[in-house]
Amino acid sequence: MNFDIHVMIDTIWIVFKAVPRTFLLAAVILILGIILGAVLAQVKLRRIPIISTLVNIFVSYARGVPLIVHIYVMMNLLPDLGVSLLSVFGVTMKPHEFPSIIIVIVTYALLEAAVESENIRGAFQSIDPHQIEAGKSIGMTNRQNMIRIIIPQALSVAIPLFLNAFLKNIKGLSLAFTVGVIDILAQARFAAALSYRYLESYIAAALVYWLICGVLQTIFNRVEDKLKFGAVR
Amino acid sequence: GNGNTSTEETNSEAATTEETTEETTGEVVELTVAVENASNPLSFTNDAGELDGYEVDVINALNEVLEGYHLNIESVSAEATQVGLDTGKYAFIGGGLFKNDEREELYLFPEEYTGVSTIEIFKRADDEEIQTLDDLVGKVVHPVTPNGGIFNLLTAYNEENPDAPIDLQLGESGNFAQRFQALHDGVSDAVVMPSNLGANDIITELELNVTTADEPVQVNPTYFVLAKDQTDLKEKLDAAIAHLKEDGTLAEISEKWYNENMFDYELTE
Amino acid sequence: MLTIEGIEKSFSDNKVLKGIDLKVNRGDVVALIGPSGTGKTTLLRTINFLEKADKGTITIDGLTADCHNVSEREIIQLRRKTAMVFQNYNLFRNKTVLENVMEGLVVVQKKSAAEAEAIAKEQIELVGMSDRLNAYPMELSGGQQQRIGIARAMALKPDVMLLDEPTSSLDPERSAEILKVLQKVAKTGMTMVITTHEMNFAKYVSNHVVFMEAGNIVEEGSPDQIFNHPQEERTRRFVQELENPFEV
Amino acid sequence: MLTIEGIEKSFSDNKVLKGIDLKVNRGDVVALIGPSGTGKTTLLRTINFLEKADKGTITIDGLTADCHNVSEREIIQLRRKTAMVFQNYNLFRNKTVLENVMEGLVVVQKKSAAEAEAIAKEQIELVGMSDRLNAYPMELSGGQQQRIGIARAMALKPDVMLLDEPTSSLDPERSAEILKVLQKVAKTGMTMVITTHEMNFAKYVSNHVVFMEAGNIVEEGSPDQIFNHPQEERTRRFVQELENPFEV
Amino acid sequence: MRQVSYLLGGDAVDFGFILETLPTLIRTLPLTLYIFFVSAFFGFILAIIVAAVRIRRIPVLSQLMAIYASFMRSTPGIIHIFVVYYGLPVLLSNFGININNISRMTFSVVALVLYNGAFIAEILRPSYLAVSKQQHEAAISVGMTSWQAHRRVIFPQVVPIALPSLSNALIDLLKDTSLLFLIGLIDIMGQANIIIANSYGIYQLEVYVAIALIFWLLSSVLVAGLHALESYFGRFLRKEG
Ligand SMILES: Nc1ncnc2c1ncn2[C@@H]1O[C@H](COP(=O)(O)OP(=O)(O)OP(=O)(O)O)[C@@H](O)[C@H]1O
Ligand SMILES: Nc1ncnc2c1ncn2[C@@H]1O[C@H](COP(=O)(O)OP(=O)(O)OP(=O)(O)O)[C@@H](O)[C@H]1O
Ligand SMILES: [Mg+2]
Ligand SMILES: [Mg+2]
Repeated sequence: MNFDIHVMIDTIWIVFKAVPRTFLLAAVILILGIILGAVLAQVKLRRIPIISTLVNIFVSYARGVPLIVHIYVMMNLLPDLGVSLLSVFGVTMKPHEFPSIIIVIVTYALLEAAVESENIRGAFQSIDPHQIEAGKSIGMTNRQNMIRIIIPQALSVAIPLFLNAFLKNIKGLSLAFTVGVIDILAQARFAAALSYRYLESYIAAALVYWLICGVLQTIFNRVEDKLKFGAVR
Repeated sequence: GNGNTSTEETNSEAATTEETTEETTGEVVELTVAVENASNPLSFTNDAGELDGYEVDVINALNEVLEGYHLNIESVSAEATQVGLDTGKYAFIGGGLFKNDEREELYLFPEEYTGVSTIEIFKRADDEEIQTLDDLVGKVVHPVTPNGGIFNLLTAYNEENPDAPIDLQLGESGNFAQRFQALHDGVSDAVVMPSNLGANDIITELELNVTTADEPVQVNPTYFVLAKDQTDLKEKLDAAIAHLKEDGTLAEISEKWYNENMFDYELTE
Repeated sequence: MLTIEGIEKSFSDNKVLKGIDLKVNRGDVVALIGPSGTGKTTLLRTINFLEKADKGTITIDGLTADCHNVSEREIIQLRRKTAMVFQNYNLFRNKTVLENVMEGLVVVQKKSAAEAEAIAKEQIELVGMSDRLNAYPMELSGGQQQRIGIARAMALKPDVMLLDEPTSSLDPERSAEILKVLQKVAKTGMTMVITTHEMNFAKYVSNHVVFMEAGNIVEEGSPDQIFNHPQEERTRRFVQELENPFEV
Repeated sequence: MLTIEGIEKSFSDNKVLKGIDLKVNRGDVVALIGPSGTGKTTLLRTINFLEKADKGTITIDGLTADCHNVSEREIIQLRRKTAMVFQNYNLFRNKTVLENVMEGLVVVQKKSAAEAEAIAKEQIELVGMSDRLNAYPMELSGGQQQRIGIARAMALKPDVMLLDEPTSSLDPERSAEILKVLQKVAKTGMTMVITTHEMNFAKYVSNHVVFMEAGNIVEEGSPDQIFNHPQEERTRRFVQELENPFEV
Repeated sequence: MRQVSYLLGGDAVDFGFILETLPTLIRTLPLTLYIFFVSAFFGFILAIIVAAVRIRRIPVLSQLMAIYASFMRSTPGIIHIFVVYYGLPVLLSNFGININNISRMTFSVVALVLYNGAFIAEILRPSYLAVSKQQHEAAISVGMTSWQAHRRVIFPQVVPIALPSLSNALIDLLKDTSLLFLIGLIDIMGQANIIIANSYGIYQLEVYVAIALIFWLLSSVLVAGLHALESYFGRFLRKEG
C-alpha cells in the first residue's frame, strides 16, 4: 500500500486553512436555520390553517429533494432574483457577478430550516404542558415563557440534534463547491491533485473533521449536562 | 515515497500473494482493474446499463492476448480509482492518465501508451486573440476543477510565469456542456480542456460558436497506471499492448470511439 | 374583588362546570370543597385562564373579561392580578428553589435581581425551606415542592391567590403553620380562593365556604352555616362524614 | 413479613435515612408519620429498590437482600412481592385508565387479557372510577389519578403494599371509602406500609404507628401509645398540634 | 437551437426528455430501496446499542462509542465509503483475513449502517432522556423488568419526541445511497449522473427535475408513514392539548 505519513501531516496543515471559513459558514447556516426552523415549527405545532399546509409543502420539498438539485436550482434562480432585487435599490450587477457565498448561505439556511423545524417540533413534544402553565400562571407573556421556561427545557433534547445538524452541514458544504466555495474537503482535493496523494489527503481531511467534532462534542456535552436540572440518571 | 515505503510494499506484496494463491485457476491470475464510471467516451455505463467505452474495449482486447493474467474491470468514481490503486485493491487503473514526475514516483507506467490526450484551448470562433496559453493572461478562464491534468498544467504555467499569471479560478467547472455554453455566451473567454472527452459532439449538438485554438497546448500519451509492485504484470502488459498496436486492434477501437486513429498524433514531449 | 358569572366548561361531551356564579370580596378567604372530580381545579384554572371557559364572565379588581372572547393582552393583565398554587406543584424544572420564587418578580414585575432575591428569600423562610435554596425541584420531597409552590405565589403579592389543595402533601404541623401564614396575608387584604380537602381548615380559617358537586355549587355560606346548619341534604351527608370518618 | 435493618441513605452529603430498623408482620397496617422532608418517601422507595440504600438489609417474605450488593434478579423478585402507590401518582402517561391497571397483570403476572380486564375493572369500580375507563391520566383530576394509582397497586394483589400518602388528594368522604377498602384488604393478610399526614387514619385504621423525623425513627408503637401516651417529647409536640391545629 | 441551462432564465424544460428518463431512473429503484431498508434496519439497531451504552455510561465502552459517534458523524460519507471499501481489506489482510471478494453491496451497506447509526444514536439518546424517570419507576414498581418497562412504557413515549428527527435522518439515508456511486453501484442518483455524463450535461436540468420528482415522492411516502406512527404513539399527547 502506498501511504506516506509525512505527506499526510503536511496535508493536514493545508487542509486546516479551510477550517475557519468552513466552520464559520456552517455556523451561520445553522443559526439562521434554527431561527427560521423555530418559526416553522411553531406554525406546525399550532396548526394554523393554510400557512401550516404551505409550511408542510416547503419542508417536504426542502428535505425530499437532493441537495445537488437544490444547489443547481438556486444557483440558477438566485442571481437573477437577487440582481433584480438589487436593481430596485439602484445597484446594478450582472447575474454572474452575484456573490456565490450568498447563494450558498441562502440555499443551505433554507434547507437547514426545514430540517430544524422537525427537530424542534420533536423537542417541543418532550415538554410537560404543566410547565407552560406554571409560567403563564405567574403572569409571563408567551414570549417570556418561551425564553425562560420552554426553550431551556427543550434544549436538552435539541442540543445533540443541533450538533448532528452542524456536522451534516459542515460536510454538506462540499457540494457548495459547485458554486466555488472551497471547504475542507475541497482543500484536501486540491492537495491531492497536486501531490497525487489521494489516500493521504482524504485521511488528513478526515482527521481535521474529526478534530472539529471532538472539540464541539466536548463543549456540547458540557452544555447538555448543565441542562439536566438535578435529574441524574 | 520516502521513509516507510519499504514496509508498505511488503504489505501489498503479501496481499497480492494471497490473491495469487486463492484466486488462481490454473496458470491465470485474476486481477481487478478500475476505470471511471461516468467518463464518456473513455468508460461509462451505456443506455443498456452496461459498462462501455474506449478503455473498456481496450482492456477486453488485452484479456485476449495477455499472458498469465485475467483482468476484471470495476467501474468506480475517478477519486475511487486512485484510492483503490493506492491501497492495492486495483492492479491498474484507467481514466486517460498521463505521465508526470509525481506519478512516476508513486506508480509504475507501462512503456506502451494506450491513448492520447490533446489539451486544447477552446474559444469563441470569432475571437482572434487567443491562440496560446500566454494569450489567456487577463482573460476570463472558465473555472477549473482541482483534480486532474488541466489544473496541474495551468498551475505549472503560473509557477513558471509568476509576474504574469493566468487568473485561475478554482471551483466545480460544471458539466462539459455548461462550460461551452458559458464560453458561447461570453461568461468566460476560454475553456482549457482535453479534446477527447466529447467536446466536438457538444459543440455540434448545441450549435455553439466555439472552436479550438489552432494548435493543441499539449498532446500527451495516456497510460494505464500500475501499482508499484506489479512489475511482472507490467512486462506482460507491455507485450500485450504492443501486440494490439501491431495488429491494428487499438487503431480500430480508436476509430470506433473517436472517429480517428489517435495513435497518428505527434506527441508534444 | 373577584366575580364570576355563568361559567360553563366542557371537555368534549363531559360537562365539568355547569354554570358557576361566585362573588368574592377583598380579603375574603373562600374555601372550595367537594368530592374528587367535581370541577374545583377546573374552576380555579378557568379563573386563571389556563382553561378557556365555554361561557361566562370573570371580573377581577374591576376588570371584566368575557371568557369566550378575550384577548391575549387582557388575559395577561388579569393573570397578573392573580397567582396560582397548583395541586401538583408545577415548579419550573429547570430552575432552583430560589430561582423558582424569583422568576416572577424579575421577569414579570421587573424588580431588580437584588430586590427579588430578598423578597424570595423571605418567602422561602416563611415556608421553612431556607436550607434548600439551590436544590432543583427533582431533588425535593413532595411537601417541600408544595411549599415552594406556595412561596412562589405569595412572593408575587397578587390581589387574588388561587390555591389548589395547598397543604395536601404537608403534615398537620407544617400545614397549620402555612395556613396561619396565609391567614395573616389575608388580613392585609389579599383575597384567596382555596380548594381543600382539609375540612378543619375550611371550618376555622375561611370566612366563606363553597360546596361544589358535579360541576354545580350546591351550597355556600359561612363556615358555621355549612358545617353546623347545612340547608341541603347532600351537604349534610358530606359534612357528616367528617366527624369521624375512620371509626369502623 | 417485612423486615428492614440498618438502612442508611444519603443524597450527595445530605444524609436522609440514618439507620432505620423496622419489623412488620403479615397483615399489619403500619402508618409512617412525620414532618415533611423527613425521609418517609425515601424509605418506601428504598424498600422497593427504586432508591439504592447505602447500607442495610431488606427482607420480604423470607427473601433477604443486602441493599449494597443485590442482583437485578433479586430486585425483581422482591419487587414482585410489593406494589407501590406514588405520592405524585406516576400513572403511565401513554396508557388509559384501564390499561394502567391492566398493565402489570398482563405483562408481569402473565394473565390473559380477558382475565386482566376483569380484575382491573373490579378494582377500578372499588375506587369509583368505572365511568372513566378510557381516559388518559392527563384528563383526570388529581384525586382521580390518585385513585387509579391505588387501583393499579391493589390489582397486583402483592404481599406488601407501599402507599405514599394515598389519600392526600381525596376528599374526606372518598378518602374514608378508600381506607375502608384498604382495611378490608389488610384483613385478608396483605401487609401495608402507609405514609400519611392524615392523623385520623393513623389513629383509627393502622395497628402500628411509626413516627419519623430527620431520617430517624423517633418512636413507634400502637396508635394508642403514640397518640395518647407518647414517650418522647418530640412525638408529644407533633401529636398535640392535631387536636385543633387551625383554631387561632 | 437548444440552449443549455446554466441559467434557467428563458430556457424551456424538455418535458419529453423527463418522461423518457423516468423509466431509466426508476429501473434502479429496487437497488436504492433495498440498500435503504437494509441500512435503515441495521443502522437503527446499531443506534439503539450505541445510545444505550452512552445513556448507561458503561465505562470504556461508553467512551469508545463516543469516539465512534464523533468520527462517523464528523467525516464525509466519501471518506467512509473509501475507508470501508478500500481501507478495511488492507487492515484485515494484515491479520491474514481476505475480504476482497465480499460484494460491493455488502461494503456499501456496512458503510451506510456505520454512518447513519451514529446519527440516529444521537437522536435516540436525548429523546430517551427526555422521558421522565418517574415513568420508568412506575413501571418497575409494578414488577416489570427494565426491558418490559422500556418496551411498554418508555419507548412509546420516546417515539413522538424522536420521530420528527428520525424522519430527517431517514430522508438523509435515502439520499446517502447516492454515495455508493463512488464505488460503482448504480442507484437513482448514480443513474442520473450517468445520463448527465453520457449527454455531456446537455440534459442536466431535465435529469434533475426527474430525480427531484422521484426523491420528493419517495420521501413524502416515508414521511407520511412516519407521521402515521407519530399520531398513533402521540395519542396521549394530544389529549394533553
Ligand atoms: N383535560 C381534561 N380533559 C378531559 N377531562 C378533564 C380534563 N381535566 C379535567 N377533566 C375532568 O373534569 C372533571 C373535573 O376535574 P377537576 O380536576 O376540576 O376536579 P377536582 O374537583 O379538582 O377534583 P380533585 O379533588 O380530585 O382534584 C373530572 O371528571 C376530570 O376527569
Ligand atoms: N433525588 C434527590 N436528591 C437530593 N435530595 C433528595 C432527593 N430526593 C429526596 N431528597 C431529600 O431527601 C429528604 C427526604 O425526602 P423524602 O421525599 O423522603 O421526604 P418525605 O418524608 O417523603 O417528605 P414529604 O412528607 O414532604 O413527602 C428531603 O430533604 C429531600 O429534599
Ligand atoms: Mg383538583
Ligand atoms: Mg414524601
